[in-house]
Amino acid sequence: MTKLVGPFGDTRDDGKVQLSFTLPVDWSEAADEAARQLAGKMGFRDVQVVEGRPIASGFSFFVIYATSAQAVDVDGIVAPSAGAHAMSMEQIDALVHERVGRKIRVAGACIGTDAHTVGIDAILNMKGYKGDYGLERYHEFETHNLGSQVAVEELVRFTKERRIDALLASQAVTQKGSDIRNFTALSELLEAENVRDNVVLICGGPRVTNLLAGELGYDAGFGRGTLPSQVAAFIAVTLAERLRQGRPHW
Amino acid sequence: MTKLVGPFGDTRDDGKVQLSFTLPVDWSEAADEAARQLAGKMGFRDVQVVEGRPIASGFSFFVIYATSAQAVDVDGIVAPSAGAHAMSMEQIDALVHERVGRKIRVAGACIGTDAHTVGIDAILNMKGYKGDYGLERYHEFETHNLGSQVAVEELVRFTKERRIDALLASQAVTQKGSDIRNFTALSELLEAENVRDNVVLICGGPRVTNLLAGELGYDAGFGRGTLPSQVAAFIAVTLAERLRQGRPHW
Amino acid sequence: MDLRIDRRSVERCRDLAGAIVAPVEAFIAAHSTVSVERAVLRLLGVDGITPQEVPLPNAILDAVPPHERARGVALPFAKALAETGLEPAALGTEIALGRCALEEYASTPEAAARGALARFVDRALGRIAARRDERAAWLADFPQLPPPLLYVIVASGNIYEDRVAAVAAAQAGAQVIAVIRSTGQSLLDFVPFGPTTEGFGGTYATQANFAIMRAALDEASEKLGRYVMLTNYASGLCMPEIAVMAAFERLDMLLNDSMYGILFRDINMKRTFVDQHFSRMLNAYAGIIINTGEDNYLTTADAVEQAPAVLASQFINEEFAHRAGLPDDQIGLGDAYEIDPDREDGFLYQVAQAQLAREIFPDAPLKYMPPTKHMTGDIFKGHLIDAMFNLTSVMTGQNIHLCGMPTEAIHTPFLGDRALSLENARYIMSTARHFGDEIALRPGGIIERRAHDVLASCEALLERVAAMGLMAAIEAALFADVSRAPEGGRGFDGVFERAANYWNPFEERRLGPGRPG
Amino acid sequence: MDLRIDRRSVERCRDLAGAIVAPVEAFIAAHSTVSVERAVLRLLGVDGITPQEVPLPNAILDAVPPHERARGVALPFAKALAETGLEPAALGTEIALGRCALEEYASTPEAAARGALARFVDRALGRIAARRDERAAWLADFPQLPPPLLYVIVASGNIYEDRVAAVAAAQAGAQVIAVIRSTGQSLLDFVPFGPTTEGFGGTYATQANFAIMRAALDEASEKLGRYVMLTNYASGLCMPEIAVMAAFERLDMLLNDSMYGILFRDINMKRTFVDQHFSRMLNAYAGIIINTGEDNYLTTADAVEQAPAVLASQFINEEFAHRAGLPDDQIGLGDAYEIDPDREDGFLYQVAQAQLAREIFPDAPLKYMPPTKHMTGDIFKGHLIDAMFNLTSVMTGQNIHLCGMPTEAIHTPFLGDRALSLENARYIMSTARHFGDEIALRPGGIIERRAHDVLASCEALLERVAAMGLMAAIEAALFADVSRAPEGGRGFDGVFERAANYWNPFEERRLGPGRPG
Ligand code: B12
Ligand code: B12
Ligand SMILES: Cc1ncc(COP(=O)(O)O)c(C=O)c1O
Ligand SMILES: Cc1ncc(COP(=O)(O)O)c(C=O)c1O
Repeated sequence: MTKLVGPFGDTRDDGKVQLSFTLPVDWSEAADEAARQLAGKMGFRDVQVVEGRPIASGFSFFVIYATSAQAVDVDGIVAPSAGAHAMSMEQIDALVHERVGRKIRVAGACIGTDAHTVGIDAILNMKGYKGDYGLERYHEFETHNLGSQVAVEELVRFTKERRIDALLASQAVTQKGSDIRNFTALSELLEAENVRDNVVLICGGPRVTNLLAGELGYDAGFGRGTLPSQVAAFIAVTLAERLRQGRPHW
Repeated sequence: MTKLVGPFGDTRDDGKVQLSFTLPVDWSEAADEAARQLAGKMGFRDVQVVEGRPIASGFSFFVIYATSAQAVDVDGIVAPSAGAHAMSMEQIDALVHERVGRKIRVAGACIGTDAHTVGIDAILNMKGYKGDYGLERYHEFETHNLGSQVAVEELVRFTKERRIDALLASQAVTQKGSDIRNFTALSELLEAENVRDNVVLICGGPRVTNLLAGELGYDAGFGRGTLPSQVAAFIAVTLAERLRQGRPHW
Repeated sequence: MDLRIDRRSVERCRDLAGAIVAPVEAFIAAHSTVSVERAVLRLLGVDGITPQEVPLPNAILDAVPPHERARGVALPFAKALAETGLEPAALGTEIALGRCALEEYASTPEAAARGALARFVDRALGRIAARRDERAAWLADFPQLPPPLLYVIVASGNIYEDRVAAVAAAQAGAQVIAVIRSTGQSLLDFVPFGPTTEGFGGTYATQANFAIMRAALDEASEKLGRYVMLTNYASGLCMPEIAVMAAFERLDMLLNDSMYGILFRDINMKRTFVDQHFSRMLNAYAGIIINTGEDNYLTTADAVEQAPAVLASQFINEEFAHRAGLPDDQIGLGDAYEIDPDREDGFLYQVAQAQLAREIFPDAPLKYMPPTKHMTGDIFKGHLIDAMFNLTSVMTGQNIHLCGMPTEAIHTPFLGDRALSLENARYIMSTARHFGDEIALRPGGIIERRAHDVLASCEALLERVAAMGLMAAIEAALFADVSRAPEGGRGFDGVFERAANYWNPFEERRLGPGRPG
Repeated sequence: MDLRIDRRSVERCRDLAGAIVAPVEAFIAAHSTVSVERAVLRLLGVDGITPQEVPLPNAILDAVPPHERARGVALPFAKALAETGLEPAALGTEIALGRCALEEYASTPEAAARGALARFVDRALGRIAARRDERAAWLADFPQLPPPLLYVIVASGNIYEDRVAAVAAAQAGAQVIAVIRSTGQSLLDFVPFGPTTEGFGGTYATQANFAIMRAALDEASEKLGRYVMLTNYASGLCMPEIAVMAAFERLDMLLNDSMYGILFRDINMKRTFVDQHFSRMLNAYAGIIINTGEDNYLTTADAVEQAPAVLASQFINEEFAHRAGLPDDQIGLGDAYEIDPDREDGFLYQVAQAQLAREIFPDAPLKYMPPTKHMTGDIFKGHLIDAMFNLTSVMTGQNIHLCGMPTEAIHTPFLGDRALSLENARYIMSTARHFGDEIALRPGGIIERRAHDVLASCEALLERVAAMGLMAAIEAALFADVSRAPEGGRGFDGVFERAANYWNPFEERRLGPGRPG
């Protein structure tokens, strides 16, 4: 059973999409027409340039409504959420106590030159996020927040030294792919140091998705709006499962 | 010399485009992913679903930034503006006086069931638009404003009766292509009645472009922001030219 | 906020409105229209269409001999009822199919006829009263959020798509849903029948469509725990009939202006004046809040210049409404945020106008319309203009708040547009919820001076209208720069003088603001 | 608008700030830093890099024997000048290339050294004064539009792309352009050299980049008929050096806070205190308006709770600035619109905070930062939050207005984002231009009470800080919920005690607010 869905304006399957972009040309009626043709080349039909105007010499801005014939099979999309385990702090602590039998050692940091600690702090700090307590508050987690601008070498060293069970890396700056580069550097260094399998490796940040994390070799990825308990649950469940399967660990 | 231009975010040729649309699905991480894949199918790369949220049960709204590889040759685009003749009322009156030698008879209406007269009034009424006087104010135009909701039969009858030189049709409602249908009906009826060549046939409205007008068999089309003097100039110049060429007229 | 307006000037304006409306009311009392008569039939229970798709009320009225029409359709119809013993609906079908001719019963005694009709009149009134009670119960059990009530339109042309859109809007915070009508409907001299799926720029108003939407919104109201209101348009050539349908299907509001059709649809003024009176009488009884259309003045003419005309029209609409029995809390006088966004201090002028209406009509559920005329394809700028409109509304305590759409200049709203628009209103009205309570206006400042000027100019305008008479004033284009002749426009042929013994059983029962006894 | 604040409390806060800053100033007077010394070299005309790409000021300072450093770099450098007869630039190159060693001239008499240096000190001061005069001439010939001055950032990472973006922004109404720095620059203990085209989240601050941008904006200013200001960041480990470069290249403003680097970049507090003093002294002389960074408190901690800390920081920043010789009209104290948009009446709180700063610092060119923390990928909602920010700014008479971007949560601004953002500000500030003048605030209302509470809490906070000392207070996380140790953080190794006979020729000339005589 496939369920193909496409954009919805006011009627099922009308395919209506809004676009806006800047073109590096002076505005004129020909520029409007250029925008229309460009949207046509992008594959849209019924292109309406509803706004076109100069925003600076040599630049024009356009707003377009158009129809797209594209559709996707939503039921065929698997995007397993890493935050699917809905458990309270008490339930998670109990699970760790029962199935792991010791405190889980967690370390988190904002890696590379990224200094955006608010996100990782929201996950780790006592206070937490949106009324959901952070990992420091959990009885069964031993949490290390290494702060901002932490080099991946430093983080891997710490991981080995403290035999960290769950490693959390955060990135907010994404310009020119710097987030991907830093995340990749971390997972590669863990591989190189032969400790990748010892940790539950997690990344996060406003532009992170669980799918992306998978592609980068992480066990999970958490994006905007993540609550600490979702991360805690993922760590607890994953680690308990690994132990049950007798997979290698520190 | 072709000059290919594509969308401009913050760097030449980065191809950055903003999109938004609604999908008829409940929100979930899979819905975000569906939106991402959909934008991919539309031909975009580096698709970032920067916002995805439920807006009602069964509907989610998405904001996306992505890269498009498409570009158009702006210099190759010919979009002749019908409003290109920059003349003052006095100049236009003088041109008519000299080259047409009599008052030009103009009729305008909002056709079909469309009652949006503000646009056509802006062109015809004495008062005009944005400080530019309307055709009624011109000495050399005899202007008939037939108002709103005028059937095309009625308009063609009037045109023949009064031997109208320039016929102006307006449409603001475009839902389900009603504008195109009405404009087409008018030009076809004029053909059928064998009077098409006797008139300078002009259409206008917020979604009209000169190119569209050409496709519909009109002599010119005027869109948003049109000033009366642009229309007056087009009529005067076109009619004078037709008379010079000795083309048939009333 | 207090504008320190001249209260004597306000009183004078009300007196002038009284003087302006009185002669029109005399005209109204002496006339009826085809739509009023068809409304009487609908009230009695006549509905459906002939095989030729002519609505039964039209078919029946057409069957009334012209000389009889001046006495009203009720009497001949009642005579036939008395003789045939049929229910009105069944009788309607018989007549429409030509199996029964009203002339046949011309000799039936009037008393018998009146007697036969009485229970159907009671039934109609009971039916409407029941809807009114239902609404009261809903509102008690599922109270609305505090005003401004967020109001959005649906307009796909297809009632089933509209239903989806309406429920989605309700979930997104809408408290009132309007189903906009198809472009041409107001000029039709009949009401289409059944559910419809084809319309341009809107969806036909039919009783079936009303019912479909009401049912969907009742379900949504229950889920949301707050009553979602439904509204439509009692305007155009079938104003009174729409009012009947709305009363039967528990619509909560109706666009129902005393002059809109005249000015903006070129409907004959005499027709409109008579029709609006009967429909408002019905609305009063049904507990339906009317919305007036002063906002339209601002879309066709300059908003700064038209301000006095807007206020004058509000006074006139109020007076007409009172005369039809509407209490203040059912009179949703209109205004709109239509000043050029590029005008410096335009926001100050808007605040002045909105607050002025608030102070002059303290008990009216003011209807505040969004920016439309100056909206362009720039949806980003448009969203901001809407935000300032939302701010003005919550600051000045408007009641019925039509949410502006960022895509106003482009298309009838998409489902996503409505969500953005509601989010805009919700955000602004929350972040600045009590801002209006926090501030006082500077005496002699721009805002106060503007309000005083508008009131003074309104008084002067009403003086002129009173002096020349309302019909002549409309002809002289004193409202919205539009001129209409007293016998011009559509539907004039449907107006007729009442015979001395004209009979309208509903009018007789004095449908009024009071709940049925 | 008038908040009727307790003026005695304001005075008390100023006194407390004085008491808080005094001991820190004593510390400052007794210390120097590597960056201060490098700034001295730059002032003298040393620039360029070694073949190993080490900036000459760094290379030279590294060449100063540790025990000599405590007397300042000026003396050994002056001795070498006196002996070699070279220009400072040439001498710098010789030293950096190892062709000349400072130790060699240890025995040169101090008087000769000072004498040799004098004309280069004059030259430096003259060069800066010339820039200051140029700015004055520009402003006289090409006056800016009235405040709020619209300020936008460019941040492509490539100075040439930034230049295009800056000129486009100026055309779209921007009056101040900031070139945001690359993510890591503030932690570098040197200033990169030459034009740069590779940065992350920003473009490197280099003197060449400053010059490129200044030239582009001068050209744009001329075409637009109004002077467009340029700004950058005197923060991080090279604060004083950036101030020198900015003074030379006629930047008009600099982000230059007394505590930002400590709290938000984990830079050592002693380093920061010493550096900010010297850089502010320079800014005072160069006529550069400083911008402080209180807005940052609100992005990491709750904006409602942090309000007293913001105000306290403003008092402290003001005090530090005065001590460095900055007049009020060069002290752009910071604040930001960061209250949760979903908080009811949040707008009222924002107005309270903005107006409070306006009343307490009447002569400061207040810098107002846009919403950032609560911006999401919903560019439509974001545009509205920015609109309310714009409204608050124009209502409360803020001066330096950083325009919020609808795409704040997504990417550094696109050219089109900037245009939308400027249009937002222009629209709101025009439509509500004089709204602030029109209104009075209700005594005892939400806004007034909030302002009074914030002031009272600020006074209490300053009391605590004064009691424990500023450095201890920072360690106790009294600001922005962040704790920093007095000897922790980056750059502490670059702080050193001045020897008794420490010499800094520029400090000696008491660079102050006055124009050079
Ligand atoms: C606050 C802020 C700052 C503060 C940071 C203070 C601090 N201590 O963190 C300051 C002012 C210092 C700052 C500086 C800069 N910033 Co900044 N900043 C922001 C801002 C406004 C908010 C970020 C934030 O705190 N969000 C709130 C948190 C709670 O959300 P979050 O990070 O998404 O975290 C959640 C999830 O993503 C997830 N999560 C995050 N990390 C992790 C990790 C794990 C393991 C898990 C499980 C989950 C998880 O959980 C969190 C809770 O739900 C954003 C814009 C925005 N609105 O997003 C810009 C922004 C991120 N900054 C930006 C930039 C460019 C900079 C600067 C480079 C600017 C400059 N040149 O000066 C500097 C560089 C700093 C540096 N070296 O990194 C850009 C990045 C552009 C890009 N996409 O590349 C943004 C998007 C602004 C913009 N549009 O330009 N910034
Ligand atoms: C004012 C207005 C009305 C007024 C019209 C009053 C009147 N007498 O004209 C009233 C309130 C009556 C009205 C009613 C309706 N409206 Co209306 N209305 C508008 C509104 C707000 C402004 C239009 C306007 O006046 N623009 C100003 C003029 C000057 O601009 P313009 O028309 O583009 O004209 C310029 C150029 O286009 C050009 N031009 C125009 N015509 C011509 C002709 C020639 C020959 C030439 C040379 C040039 C020319 O020159 C003009 C000057 O530059 C628009 C939304 C918007 N902001 O655009 C909706 C809008 C046009 N309406 C709309 C709708 C749906 C309706 C209704 C159907 C709603 C309803 N169901 O009740 C009714 C139906 C009326 C009918 N039968 O047509 C939709 C149309 C949707 C679509 N794209 O199909 C719009 C876009 C609103 C919306 N988003 O839903 N409306
Ligand atoms: C008062 C009033 N009635 C009716 C309408 C709807 O128009 P129509 O009568 O054409 O359906 C409007 C439209 O805005 C209105 O303002
Ligand atoms: C006062 C102040 N200085 C400097 C900066 C820039 O940061 P950095 O020092 O990392 O360049 C900011 C950033 O917002 C700031 O507010």
